[in-house]
Amino acid sequence: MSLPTTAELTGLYHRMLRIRRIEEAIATRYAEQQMRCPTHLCIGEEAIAVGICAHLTVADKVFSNHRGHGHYLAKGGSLVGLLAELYGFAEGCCGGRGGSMHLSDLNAGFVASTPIVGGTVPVAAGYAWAEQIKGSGNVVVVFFGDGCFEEGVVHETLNFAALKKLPLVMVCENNQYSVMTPLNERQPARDIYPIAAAHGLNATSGDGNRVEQVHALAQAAIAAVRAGAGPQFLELHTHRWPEHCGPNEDDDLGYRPPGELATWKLRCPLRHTEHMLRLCGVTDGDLQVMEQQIGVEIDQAFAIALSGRRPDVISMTHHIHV
Amino acid sequence: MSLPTTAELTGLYHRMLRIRRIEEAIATRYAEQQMRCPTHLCIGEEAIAVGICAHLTVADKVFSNHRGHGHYLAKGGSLVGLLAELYGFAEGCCGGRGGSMHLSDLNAGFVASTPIVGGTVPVAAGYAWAEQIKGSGNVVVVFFGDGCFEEGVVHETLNFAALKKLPLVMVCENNQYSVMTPLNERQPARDIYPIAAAHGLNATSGDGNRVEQVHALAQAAIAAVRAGAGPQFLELHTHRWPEHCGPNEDDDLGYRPPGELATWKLRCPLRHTEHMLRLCGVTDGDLQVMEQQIGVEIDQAFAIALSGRRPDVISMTHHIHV
Amino acid sequence: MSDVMTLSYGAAIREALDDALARHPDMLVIGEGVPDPKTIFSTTQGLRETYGAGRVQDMPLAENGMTGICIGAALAGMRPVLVHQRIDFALLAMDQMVNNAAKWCYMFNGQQKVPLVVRVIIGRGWGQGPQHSQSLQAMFAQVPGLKVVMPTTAGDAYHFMLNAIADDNPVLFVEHRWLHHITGEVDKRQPAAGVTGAARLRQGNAITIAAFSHITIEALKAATVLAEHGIEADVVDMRCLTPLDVETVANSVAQTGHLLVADCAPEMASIGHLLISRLYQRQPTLLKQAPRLVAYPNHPVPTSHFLANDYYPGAEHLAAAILEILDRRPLITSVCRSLQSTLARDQPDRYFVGPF
Amino acid sequence: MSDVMTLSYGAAIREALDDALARHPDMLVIGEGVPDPKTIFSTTQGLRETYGAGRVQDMPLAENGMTGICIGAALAGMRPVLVHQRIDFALLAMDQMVNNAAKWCYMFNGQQKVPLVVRVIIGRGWGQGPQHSQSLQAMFAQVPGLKVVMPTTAGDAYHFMLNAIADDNPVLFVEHRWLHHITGEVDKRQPAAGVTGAARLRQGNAITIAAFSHITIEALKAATVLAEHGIEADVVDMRCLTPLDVETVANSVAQTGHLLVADCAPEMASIGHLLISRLYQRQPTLLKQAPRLVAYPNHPVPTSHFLANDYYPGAEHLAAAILEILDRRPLITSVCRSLQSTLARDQPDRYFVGPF
Ligand SMILES: Cc1ncc(C[n+]2csc(CCOP(=O)(O)OP(=O)(O)O)c2C)c(N)n1
Ligand SMILES: Cc1ncc(C[n+]2csc(CCOP(=O)(O)OP(=O)(O)O)c2C)c(N)n1
Ligand SMILES: [Mg+2]
Ligand SMILES: [Mg+2]
Repeated sequence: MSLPTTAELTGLYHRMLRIRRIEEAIATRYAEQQMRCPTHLCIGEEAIAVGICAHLTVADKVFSNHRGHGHYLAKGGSLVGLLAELYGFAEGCCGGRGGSMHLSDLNAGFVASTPIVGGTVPVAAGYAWAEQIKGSGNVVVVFFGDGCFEEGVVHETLNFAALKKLPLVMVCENNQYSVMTPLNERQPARDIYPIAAAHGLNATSGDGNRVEQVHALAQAAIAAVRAGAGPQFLELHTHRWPEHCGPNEDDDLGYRPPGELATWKLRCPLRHTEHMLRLCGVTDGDLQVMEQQIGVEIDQAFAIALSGRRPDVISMTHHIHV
Repeated sequence: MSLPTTAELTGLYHRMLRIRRIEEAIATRYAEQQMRCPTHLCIGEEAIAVGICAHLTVADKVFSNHRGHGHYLAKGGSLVGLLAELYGFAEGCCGGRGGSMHLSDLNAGFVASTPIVGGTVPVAAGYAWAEQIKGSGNVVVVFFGDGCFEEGVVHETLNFAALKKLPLVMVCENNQYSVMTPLNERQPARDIYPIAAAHGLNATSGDGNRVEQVHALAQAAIAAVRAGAGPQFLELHTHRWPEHCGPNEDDDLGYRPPGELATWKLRCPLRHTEHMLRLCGVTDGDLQVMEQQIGVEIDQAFAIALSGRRPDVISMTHHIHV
Repeated sequence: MSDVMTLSYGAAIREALDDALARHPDMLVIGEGVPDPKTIFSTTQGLRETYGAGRVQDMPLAENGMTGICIGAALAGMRPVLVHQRIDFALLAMDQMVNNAAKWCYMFNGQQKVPLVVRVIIGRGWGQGPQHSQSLQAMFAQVPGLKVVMPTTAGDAYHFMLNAIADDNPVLFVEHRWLHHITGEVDKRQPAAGVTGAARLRQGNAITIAAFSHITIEALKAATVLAEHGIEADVVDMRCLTPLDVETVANSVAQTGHLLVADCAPEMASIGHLLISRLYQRQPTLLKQAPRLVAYPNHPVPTSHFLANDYYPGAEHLAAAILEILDRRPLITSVCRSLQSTLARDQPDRYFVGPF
Repeated sequence: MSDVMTLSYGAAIREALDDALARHPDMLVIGEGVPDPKTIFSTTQGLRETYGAGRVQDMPLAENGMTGICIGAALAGMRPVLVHQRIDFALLAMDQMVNNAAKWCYMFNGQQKVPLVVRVIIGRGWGQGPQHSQSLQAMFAQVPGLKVVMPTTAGDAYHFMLNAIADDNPVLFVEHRWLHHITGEVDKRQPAAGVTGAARLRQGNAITIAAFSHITIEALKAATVLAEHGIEADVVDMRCLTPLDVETVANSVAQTGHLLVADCAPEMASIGHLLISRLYQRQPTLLKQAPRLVAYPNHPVPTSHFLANDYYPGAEHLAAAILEILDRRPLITSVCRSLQSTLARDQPDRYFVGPF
């Protein structure tokens, strides 16, 4: 595994920090009851989206699920488009029709996220199939969770992807929970990626909280796809910090064993990377500049988003068909 | 692997021969256009049903699919009930409502076959789950094909079976075809059973045309289930001789590579077993007696079935609900 | 606990599950989140504690497989109650619901039975959006062999649930999320036999309102205000989709001569058409005016609350339709004004603050 | 080849696929058996040879996944035509059809489109039985965003297929297996614009028959014999389920004053109710008598041909219903006698000898 350079690592850190601060800002402002939609934050899981998308061009495509903010932002989706979408304004990336759970920014190659679990997985494979038929050379990445892996359609997709040697990277974000249900109530004690391997995909697993590791695994996987080696599967271990859906913490509910969340917080992807960066000579000052830049960007983005326009009621009937 | 005794082998041979002759008789009489339903014969694949069911008690349960005659008969389903069902008579095992593709004989522990591919697989698992909850000690077996393995619901079932350590044996009859489509147009080049193994089932494969091998694999698998070792998966290689659906040969259609069927016919499960029996001292005379007994049974069964009663038209509206 | 109590609809379901678990040793409750701290909007609260993890279970995310598994368990003598937090997720299980559950008894000539209950919840509000707020009940109601019930009141929720669990046939139990918090009287002594068909919730001679699920609440509000103007509506809560109780509506219409059907579904997906069509075929001269169906528009629900607010018809729309049918248009403005809700229209009640 | 030809319905579909493959370089045809020797009842015959294995493909048995995959390909600019040999199998794909295909354009605010055609075939006869002969078209027709077409004639099969493929929206193309062998004129010069809504196949002033798919053939037979008795029926082939052409039926009924709706589906699953209900809401006084819906009974189709024969209404049932509506009961016996088919009722045509 090749390690990222300091410059690369700084870039990765910046993107993770940006996602973290955006999610935190959303959480803070959610209480104002202006973002009136179910919102699944990815705080604690930023390294995966960032580490993977670092290797993608704008022409490569990403698909995601209900927990899509990080994927959307890491792929370069418009921040104002995201926030306006959460507020339900016409300027939202889906005109307000989708909210947090349906995002799209075609300019950035982020095709779609949708909240029916498993729903985008075969769609991503079909998109990859078309890219293959057209010989575009583009790679398609689909992000999904450990819960999602239980859906039959994911396995149908594994078979088709292997059959056609699709230019597809399937990224399973294993955060051990499906809503509040732990893995051991849903799956037997075994890893996920060997199932993909048994289907014929090139499959491996890694620590989803170490961005340099995700970055290296993704580099290999995406290079393999570009070299025509067919579909790749990454199982990346991580943990969600906030509640499943909504802006709050929920450790008081007791569905996570005592100490579990705290342990994962110690393994914070940002803190870990910050530590590495400091070893590489990055200073407090550098990090403060970064924080500040991001803070300004976010404040501005909220300001623009909040000045959005309510969609006309009549527009509700548009686009049922093309 | 422990080999069956001569007496056991003779019994296995007898049951395979009986299924073969019944299927042939159905094929012959199908042309009379009295059995007016889609009929999927299992000629060439008899060893699997017989080798597995040899280890089951009446209290153990079997589920099957569109190609269910062999499973039904091997589990002890009523022959007259089967034939009357094919003719659409009231005495049919489902009162004529199901025809060849829906069979049931609860007295024999053959719960159901249905023709939506994959349809009975989770149902069998659910049945096994109930047996487990009730602590009955019964084993549930479900037969399905290589094509069926492509359906997502089978993989959902693998996960649940492994999670709950169900008393379930999943038997994949890999005859390399789904209707006329060969495996390589549907699945990548890899075995099927390792996927089940990756899910956490005890999985293995074997020659489905050698009844002694099926018998031995089944013995181990079913003993393991009875010992509480959880679900077992067997991928058994075999080949269908007649057309997918209907009474005829169809090698002229050219969807099988030239010589493929002929090679598989050389590996006929009956011929192979006959050879072994002869080595054990079974004589021409013994085999002729067997043939004759079976012939008489079949002729009688057809005669009884054909004297069946047309179901009353009004009965069509019955049993929509219990 | 007394036999008569005031409970929310959600609590009435919980009570029914509790009583049924006590009554039927073979009953199971299973679904994503059933035993989690949120307990399906509190409808399964405490059940795991009382009846154990063996009978009250979570499950993998595999709607079709789990439906098949519950069918198998039902065939083997269990009584599973399978829960989907949204009816949208039941689309993944259409194969097992329609090909197997609905037909098993028929296909096997009455020799086998599937005592399965599937609970599904229609989502609404707080940006549930296109994939989490569909009203698919009519899709299931057109399947021979499936029973579909959709009670509106807490009392009915209790008794219909008990009946569904005791039923040896597959029953789809449709809940509207916005009913969960509404309270009503639950009288446990009510005989089970009485819980079928439609129910007249209010008597009147001016017009019949045949309403389905949550919009029945809106119909009652409209009827109350219309009554202040001397217009007495006969409000029929349809409650069961299969069999659909055309008889009760026909009897009511015979008195009123006018019909408004109100449904919680897009117009093109409304079972109201079945009701209207069967009535028309039965007796084309009963009505003095054309019947009206008030339902949702024929497109998905957009997430933005600025739009979704106008997606759902409320009491004021029903009242306006009634005043049009009765040719009392001048009243529309004042009646609708008094019916307008001050509550944000994407929140079911004043205590609701998201995110669900 | 000439622009006007006589083709069977199945051959017309093949011809349309052929012409469309030539016209649209991004079109794909995919389905179980598409390139096998039986070529989906000959409807895909020769296509692989002409257009190559890349564009005419078989597929794994994975209806939901393959639907999602075709949606993805469509989003990326392909035009997939996905084929299911039975509409029953499409139940496995309900999730992708309803949650994704139907809503994608709407959910993403018109920024993306899904030019997907899904062909499904309604099975009948020769013991297809409960799981292979369902009539589920109304289930799909109630989904906003899905277009559902169900042409009856060979000419329409050709043009509707071309239109469906050219359409940038998802279209469900419903074929009835018993139409495949029926021949008709295919005129390729017909303008594409004309191929929408319902079509009047026969003019008459005594009664309107609004018929769906294969039962339109039976309606025409009934109309022919009734004409011998001076009863001229106006036969409307409904052809499209969404949008449903109520206008054409209303115009016809305005002339005839009587309505028989005939559908290939169980009564409780018939889109005929939508038609009748919308007509009633629109104009309650058009009809002189109650309308009638002739459809299948509300249970699965049993396999036994002794039973299935009586499951399906034919021309004689339609004629009898018409004579009842028109109060000409004395004619029923003789009309029905002349309509009775000598063909076994589980065989679509005389050349059919099973097993499909
Ligand atoms: C088909 C379907 N079933 C259930 C749900 C409800 N649901 C939404 S998110 C979720 C958990 C998914 O878990 P996972 O895939 O691990 O993703 P995570 O939330 O952990 O990131 C569930 C069950 C759904 N949206 N779709
Ligand atoms: C869900 C579904 N899709 C398609 C079919 C049509 N079909 C019937 S049998 C069959 C082939 C199944 O192949 P396999 O599982 O290998 O069993 P085999 O016939 O080879 O024994 C197909 C595709 C079906 N019955 N159900
Ligand atoms: Mg998870
Ligand atoms: Mg096979």
